[in-house]
Amino acid sequence: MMRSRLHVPRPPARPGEKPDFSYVAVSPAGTAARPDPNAPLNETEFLSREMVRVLDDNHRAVGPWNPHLAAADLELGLRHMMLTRAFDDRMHRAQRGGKITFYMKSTGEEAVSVAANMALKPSDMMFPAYRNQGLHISRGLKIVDLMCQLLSNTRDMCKGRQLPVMYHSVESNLFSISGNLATQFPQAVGWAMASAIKGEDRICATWLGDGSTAEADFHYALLFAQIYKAPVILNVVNNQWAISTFQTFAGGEGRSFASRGPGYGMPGIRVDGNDFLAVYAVTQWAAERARTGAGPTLIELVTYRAAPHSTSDDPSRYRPKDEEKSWPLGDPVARLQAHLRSLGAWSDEQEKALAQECEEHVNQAWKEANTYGTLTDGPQLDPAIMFQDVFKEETPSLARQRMQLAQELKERAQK
Amino acid sequence: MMRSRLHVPRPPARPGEKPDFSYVAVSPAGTAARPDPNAPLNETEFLSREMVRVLDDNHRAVGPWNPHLAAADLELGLRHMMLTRAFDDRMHRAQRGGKITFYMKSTGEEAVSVAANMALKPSDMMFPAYRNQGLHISRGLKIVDLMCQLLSNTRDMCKGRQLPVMYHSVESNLFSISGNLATQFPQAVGWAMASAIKGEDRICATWLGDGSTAEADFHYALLFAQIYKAPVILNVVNNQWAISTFQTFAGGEGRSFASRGPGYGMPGIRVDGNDFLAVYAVTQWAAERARTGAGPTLIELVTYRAAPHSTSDDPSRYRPKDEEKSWPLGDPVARLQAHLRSLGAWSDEQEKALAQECEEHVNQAWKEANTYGTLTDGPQLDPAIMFQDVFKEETPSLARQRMQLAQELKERAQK
Amino acid sequence: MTQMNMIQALNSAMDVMMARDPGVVLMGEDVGYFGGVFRATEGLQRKYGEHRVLDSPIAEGGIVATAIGMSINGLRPVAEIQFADYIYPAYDQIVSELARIRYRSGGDFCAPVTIRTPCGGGIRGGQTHSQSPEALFAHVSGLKVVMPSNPYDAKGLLIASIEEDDPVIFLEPKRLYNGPFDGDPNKPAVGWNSHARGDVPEGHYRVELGVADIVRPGSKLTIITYGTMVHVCLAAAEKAGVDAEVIDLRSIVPLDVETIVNSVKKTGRCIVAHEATRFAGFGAEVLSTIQEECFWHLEAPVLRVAGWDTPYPHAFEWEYFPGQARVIAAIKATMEAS
Amino acid sequence: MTQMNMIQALNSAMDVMMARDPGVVLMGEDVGYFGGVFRATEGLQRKYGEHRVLDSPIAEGGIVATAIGMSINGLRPVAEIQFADYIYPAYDQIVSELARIRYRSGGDFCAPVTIRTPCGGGIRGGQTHSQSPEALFAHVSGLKVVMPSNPYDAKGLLIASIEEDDPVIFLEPKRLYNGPFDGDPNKPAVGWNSHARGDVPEGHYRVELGVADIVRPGSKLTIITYGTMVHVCLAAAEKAGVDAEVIDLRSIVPLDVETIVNSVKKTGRCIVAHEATRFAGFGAEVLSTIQEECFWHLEAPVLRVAGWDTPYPHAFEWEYFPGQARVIAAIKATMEAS
Ligand SMILES: Cc1ncc(C[n+]2csc(CCOP(=O)(O)OP(=O)(O)O)c2C)c(N)n1
Ligand SMILES: Cc1ncc(C[n+]2csc(CCOP(=O)(O)OP(=O)(O)O)c2C)c(N)n1
Ligand SMILES: [Mg+2]
Ligand SMILES: [Mg+2]
Repeated sequence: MMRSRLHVPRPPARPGEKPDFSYVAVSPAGTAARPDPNAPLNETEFLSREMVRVLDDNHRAVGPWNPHLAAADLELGLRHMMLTRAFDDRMHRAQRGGKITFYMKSTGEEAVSVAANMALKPSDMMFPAYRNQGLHISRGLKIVDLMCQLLSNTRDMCKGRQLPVMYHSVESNLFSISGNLATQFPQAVGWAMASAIKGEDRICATWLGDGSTAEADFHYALLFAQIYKAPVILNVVNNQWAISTFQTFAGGEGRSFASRGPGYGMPGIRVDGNDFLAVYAVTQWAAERARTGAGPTLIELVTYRAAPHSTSDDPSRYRPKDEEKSWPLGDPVARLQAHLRSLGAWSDEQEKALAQECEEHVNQAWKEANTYGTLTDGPQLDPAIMFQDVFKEETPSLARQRMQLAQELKERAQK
Repeated sequence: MMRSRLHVPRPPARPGEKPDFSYVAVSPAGTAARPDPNAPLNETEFLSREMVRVLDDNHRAVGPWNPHLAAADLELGLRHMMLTRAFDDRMHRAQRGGKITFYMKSTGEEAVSVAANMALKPSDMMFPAYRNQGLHISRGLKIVDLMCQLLSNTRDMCKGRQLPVMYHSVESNLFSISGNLATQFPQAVGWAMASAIKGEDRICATWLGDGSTAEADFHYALLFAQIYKAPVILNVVNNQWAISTFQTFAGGEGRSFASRGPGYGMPGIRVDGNDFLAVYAVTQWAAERARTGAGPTLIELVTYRAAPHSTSDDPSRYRPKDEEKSWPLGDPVARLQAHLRSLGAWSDEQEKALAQECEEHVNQAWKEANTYGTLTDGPQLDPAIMFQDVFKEETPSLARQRMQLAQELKERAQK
Repeated sequence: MTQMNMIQALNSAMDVMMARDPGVVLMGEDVGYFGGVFRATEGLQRKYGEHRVLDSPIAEGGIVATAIGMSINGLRPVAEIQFADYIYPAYDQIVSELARIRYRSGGDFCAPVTIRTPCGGGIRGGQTHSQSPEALFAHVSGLKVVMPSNPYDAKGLLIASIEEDDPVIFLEPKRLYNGPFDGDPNKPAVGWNSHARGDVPEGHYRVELGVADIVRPGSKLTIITYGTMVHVCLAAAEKAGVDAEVIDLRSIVPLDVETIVNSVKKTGRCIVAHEATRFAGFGAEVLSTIQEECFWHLEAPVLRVAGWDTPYPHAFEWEYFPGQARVIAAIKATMEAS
Repeated sequence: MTQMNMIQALNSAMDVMMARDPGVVLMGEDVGYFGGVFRATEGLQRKYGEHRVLDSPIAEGGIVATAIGMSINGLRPVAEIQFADYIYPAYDQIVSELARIRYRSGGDFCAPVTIRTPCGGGIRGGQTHSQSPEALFAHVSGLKVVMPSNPYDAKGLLIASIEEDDPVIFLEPKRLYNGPFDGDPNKPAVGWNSHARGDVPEGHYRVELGVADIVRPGSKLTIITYGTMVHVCLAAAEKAGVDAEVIDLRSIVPLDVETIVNSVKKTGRCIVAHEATRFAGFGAEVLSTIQEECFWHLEAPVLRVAGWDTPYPHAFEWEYFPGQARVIAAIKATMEAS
């Protein structure tokens, strides 16, 4: 097939080659203008090509998108990011040690979740993807509760049914995560449409990965959101990779993912996803649009998946080792630390203390979570729970199957 | 629910109201520049907002998109358009008279198909929608063969299986039409990808309606086409209506459908779909892109569905009567006639003669088609044919069902 | 009581529910201003406004996905898919999401969405306007599946479905919209006005899901069916002159096993009839249940009467459709078997 | 002959076919450079180039749609869907298009597409990495559906599927990729190297679609199954000490009715076992066929052994999975029934 004229996109570098991030168009911090959130589309369109950045090379906040957050807020954001990272590291190790069956880290992408949450109200609804644990942590879910889900134990909010990381929380307005990519995107739009229909002020935000934008649900979401001007924020987390395939295989080669927005009639903003302040600022901008009835906003968060896709993955098979060290947008945690330091609001001691606090918090929670059981040890969920919640009420035929299983297990135990 | 803040798009006019086409942004003929087909996306992007038009108000061909077609070619195009219209009218009446079960006219949209076909090679492949009969006619399918399909008779190319209008032709490179909207769009992309993989020069074109762009398949098509730079032409026939819903319900309110193209990284061109020369010219431009490996092009053909959606439809229930009379882009047949006249290449006598010729052609074909049977009269297909082509070879269980039916019919006949 | 055809009964069900519950919203292609291609939502947008009766883009997957989202936010959406043949673009959202949101969230979230869609043949719709896809939903845990056969049931079942906190796939045999149809396309069409089940209360009432209806009592043979085939089987039983008990399932999920089993234990002979393709159709589940539960009572093999294992062809609609002749042949075979 | 596990056998089938036919192209998520998340396409992009082994966007519907288009243009695409649980976004293109292109075009067009996808549980995949959706394809006229249970069959069936001019849904029980699995998760895993069907010819050979395999002859009871359950049933039959005939269907469509019927007529007793949800599962079709064809030979009701009518839960994988205990209970019930 030497004659093929098909264009096959490639990543800039494969294992053994030198990492090359020259394709990432990085605007200098502070240069992108900040149009009015209600400005006509033509006046916001440049945002889909430039990159909104607030933190400059000296870690100072500059330009019109600077959200002017108080140091205490920045510290809180840092705390949530560091806690997320400590949690990720501990759980990754727990999987490696065989304690949980599966895990997915968000390392390097913590700002995407934590800063966005901080720019929204607790009453706003969220439809997360599986790599948004920063949302759950910054919304105040207890680490031990997250761990119980990972362990499928007696306190698992999912009653042992979901793969690890598929959390939810009714109280914290976090919808149940799906194993099927992108399905949450149009659901979030429907949620937001309902909010508008009821005349309520609550808005909605949702997230998916660069790779997931290829699914039909991404298209449905943009389409319905724009037609009905739903109060929703649509976030694309472009971490450059979808398992082994590079973002060009989702159509990121020619144009940014943000530019899909204007194609459908809504603003698309490209933002430095590792810049806590920039993520905060664009989320705030989009939230204002949603709350004032101006409609949806598509945000592309440019970041890098520093970790393996999941514990089942080995990225050294498909991308250069240490590629993340060349990533031009750095690390969100280190950058926020440096910013706080540049404000004089942060010291090495504070940083060490916070790191230790996070680690202890996580270790403490892990110990507690284990007391509620693991898949193999300790207290166990009653298998009869398997037949609950298929429907609101158990049907006669499910009741029969439940009893059949009980008999099976009784005999199994007798052996 | 008075509090609802949901935005609900509306058509400009409903029955009893005055038609209002002020929303249609019409560029004067000849004003849109014609960039090189291989120009970078930024330099073609304006084409998604302006409107390519060649025929001016005096019916002369003007501007850089003028394809300078010979009068003989124009006459041929007119002939195919007039034949299509005569065919449509006759078949619509045939349905009204109970001779066929269903029909869909393309009245007012003939240029969309006929001009595009003329700008492509016979060896190029086409994946049409159900309102592209101009393609079949201008590709030289026999009218009588189309009618046999409509009649589901003994010469029906579909062997009685498809609803009327779902034609196909292997020899003429016209793929089988689906009742399921939009499915042909990504299939056409796959066809074009295969052409590239095989290193062949044949390109592919496909069509769907404004309403159908809402389907997932529209998204898949744009995505795959751009990722692999498939040699394909993606045509959106924006005839303003999808049964009773106005094009704003497919997202046409803020931006043109053409603007989806640049969002995905490919050029999108808005063209006067009732201007034979303009349709020809943009198709030629897109074909050049495809043949030179520059990739796909999205074309939005701005036109108006002058007829009911189908014979099952009554548009007076949802749009002003005679709305088409206010349509700012006129009628494609009348405009090409006027252009030919302005060239001194057409007379009233010729027009009358051609109209009569078309009518006779259609009437003649209709008579012949009826001799091959109708759903109720004359020669009939053997019902056993129902069990063919489920698989390449009949399975034992299908053979058994075929025999069971034969028995059933034997008994039915004996009564 | 008022005379209603099935369309009017469905319309009345939605009207009643919209009046009672401000959370009930309708959405679908052409359902708003136009009132739906089969007119099921006629007048409702005028009455309840554009914000509760939404015209949707032609994107079945988007319709179901946004309906799910609405339901999570406390609404009770009723989505129309214009033809059951066009429900597949929404299949992922139905099977992977709608059906399992309650389960996967440990009961914390639920998605009370009703999906209405016209199904079945008999209107010369060809292979893309005639399908009966109930089996493709019945196999998916977490979905309820309903198919009424008359206006009274249609309204009562639709009200019950909208009130359900579980998702419901509500299949409407379109050939029955305007009148009962006994399978003979050459007979003059009759309307619902002469049929007992065309008498429909104007207000609120429920027909519970999971309860089959014995539409003809009998002692020698059980015929289990639903949808259009109820009327075909009744006519066939009459013609065959057999003392047959005809059961209209009404609900496919949950299935009323008790009514089925009681009847077959009594009669010892059984036919299962549906319009859908036979192979791996829902008839197989009914037959299997009977075989498992009534084996020792069976005096003859249970037979299936169904559409052929082909698409539904335009020209051969009445050769494909499992009409009276096919049912009568099965009745004879079952009664004569020994 | 070489020792191969199932992944290697599948890889070899694709390798053989790509070498023989330049029209064979592979596509799917992560199948190219990476070689697939289960490594089934490992090395093939290196060998045949980026233009015949295509990494695809994460868009199952787009993958199948473009594969259809390619097949219309003379190629023979083999598309991988990463998990069967993720095939539903492609359901419309499969059911409405792929299955019916030959039919609707009167035989003028055909779409020889093979869709490979890993199915079944046993790898702690939870409710979205464990499904067995064969029934959802079996009911659709125009699709062939295959599920191998060992490396030898996997390769021969995949080659036959790629060579078919009809579309094939090729389901791969992922728990069998690395070795046979008898249903006991606590036993040490065994590889295919000690199994007779791990001996696989290196070159081209076919295992014909529609031909079941009697993997254990017997006279007192027939067990009909496929996929992972073949090994579970073999072990259960052994443990139960019953002279059971075990039939591995291999093809779900076309179904080898003859082999089934002959066996049941001989034994008079039968169990049908699969991993998928029981309700309206494919077991119902098999059971129904047996009941219709072998009624007078049956000495006991045919019983179904299957997954429960719930999603496949992460924590209760081994309570959901129809393991040996469930099969043995059915064997006992069947043998004791009278
Ligand atoms: C519908 C569907 N198809 C395929 C998969 C398998 N899968 C899980 S994650 C993944 C990659 C997603 O990449 P991206 O959207 O970029 O998110 P990231 O992992 O980078 O955060 C794939 C293919 C799935 N879960 N669902
Ligand atoms: C998947 C699918 N959904 C719904 C329909 C029913 N339907 C047939 S035509 C039509 C309107 C299409 O409008 P548009 O795409 O604008 O094409 P036009 O009729 O205007 O040419 C609809 C909703 C269908 N055929 N297929
Ligand atoms: Mg990614
Ligand atoms: Mg239209």
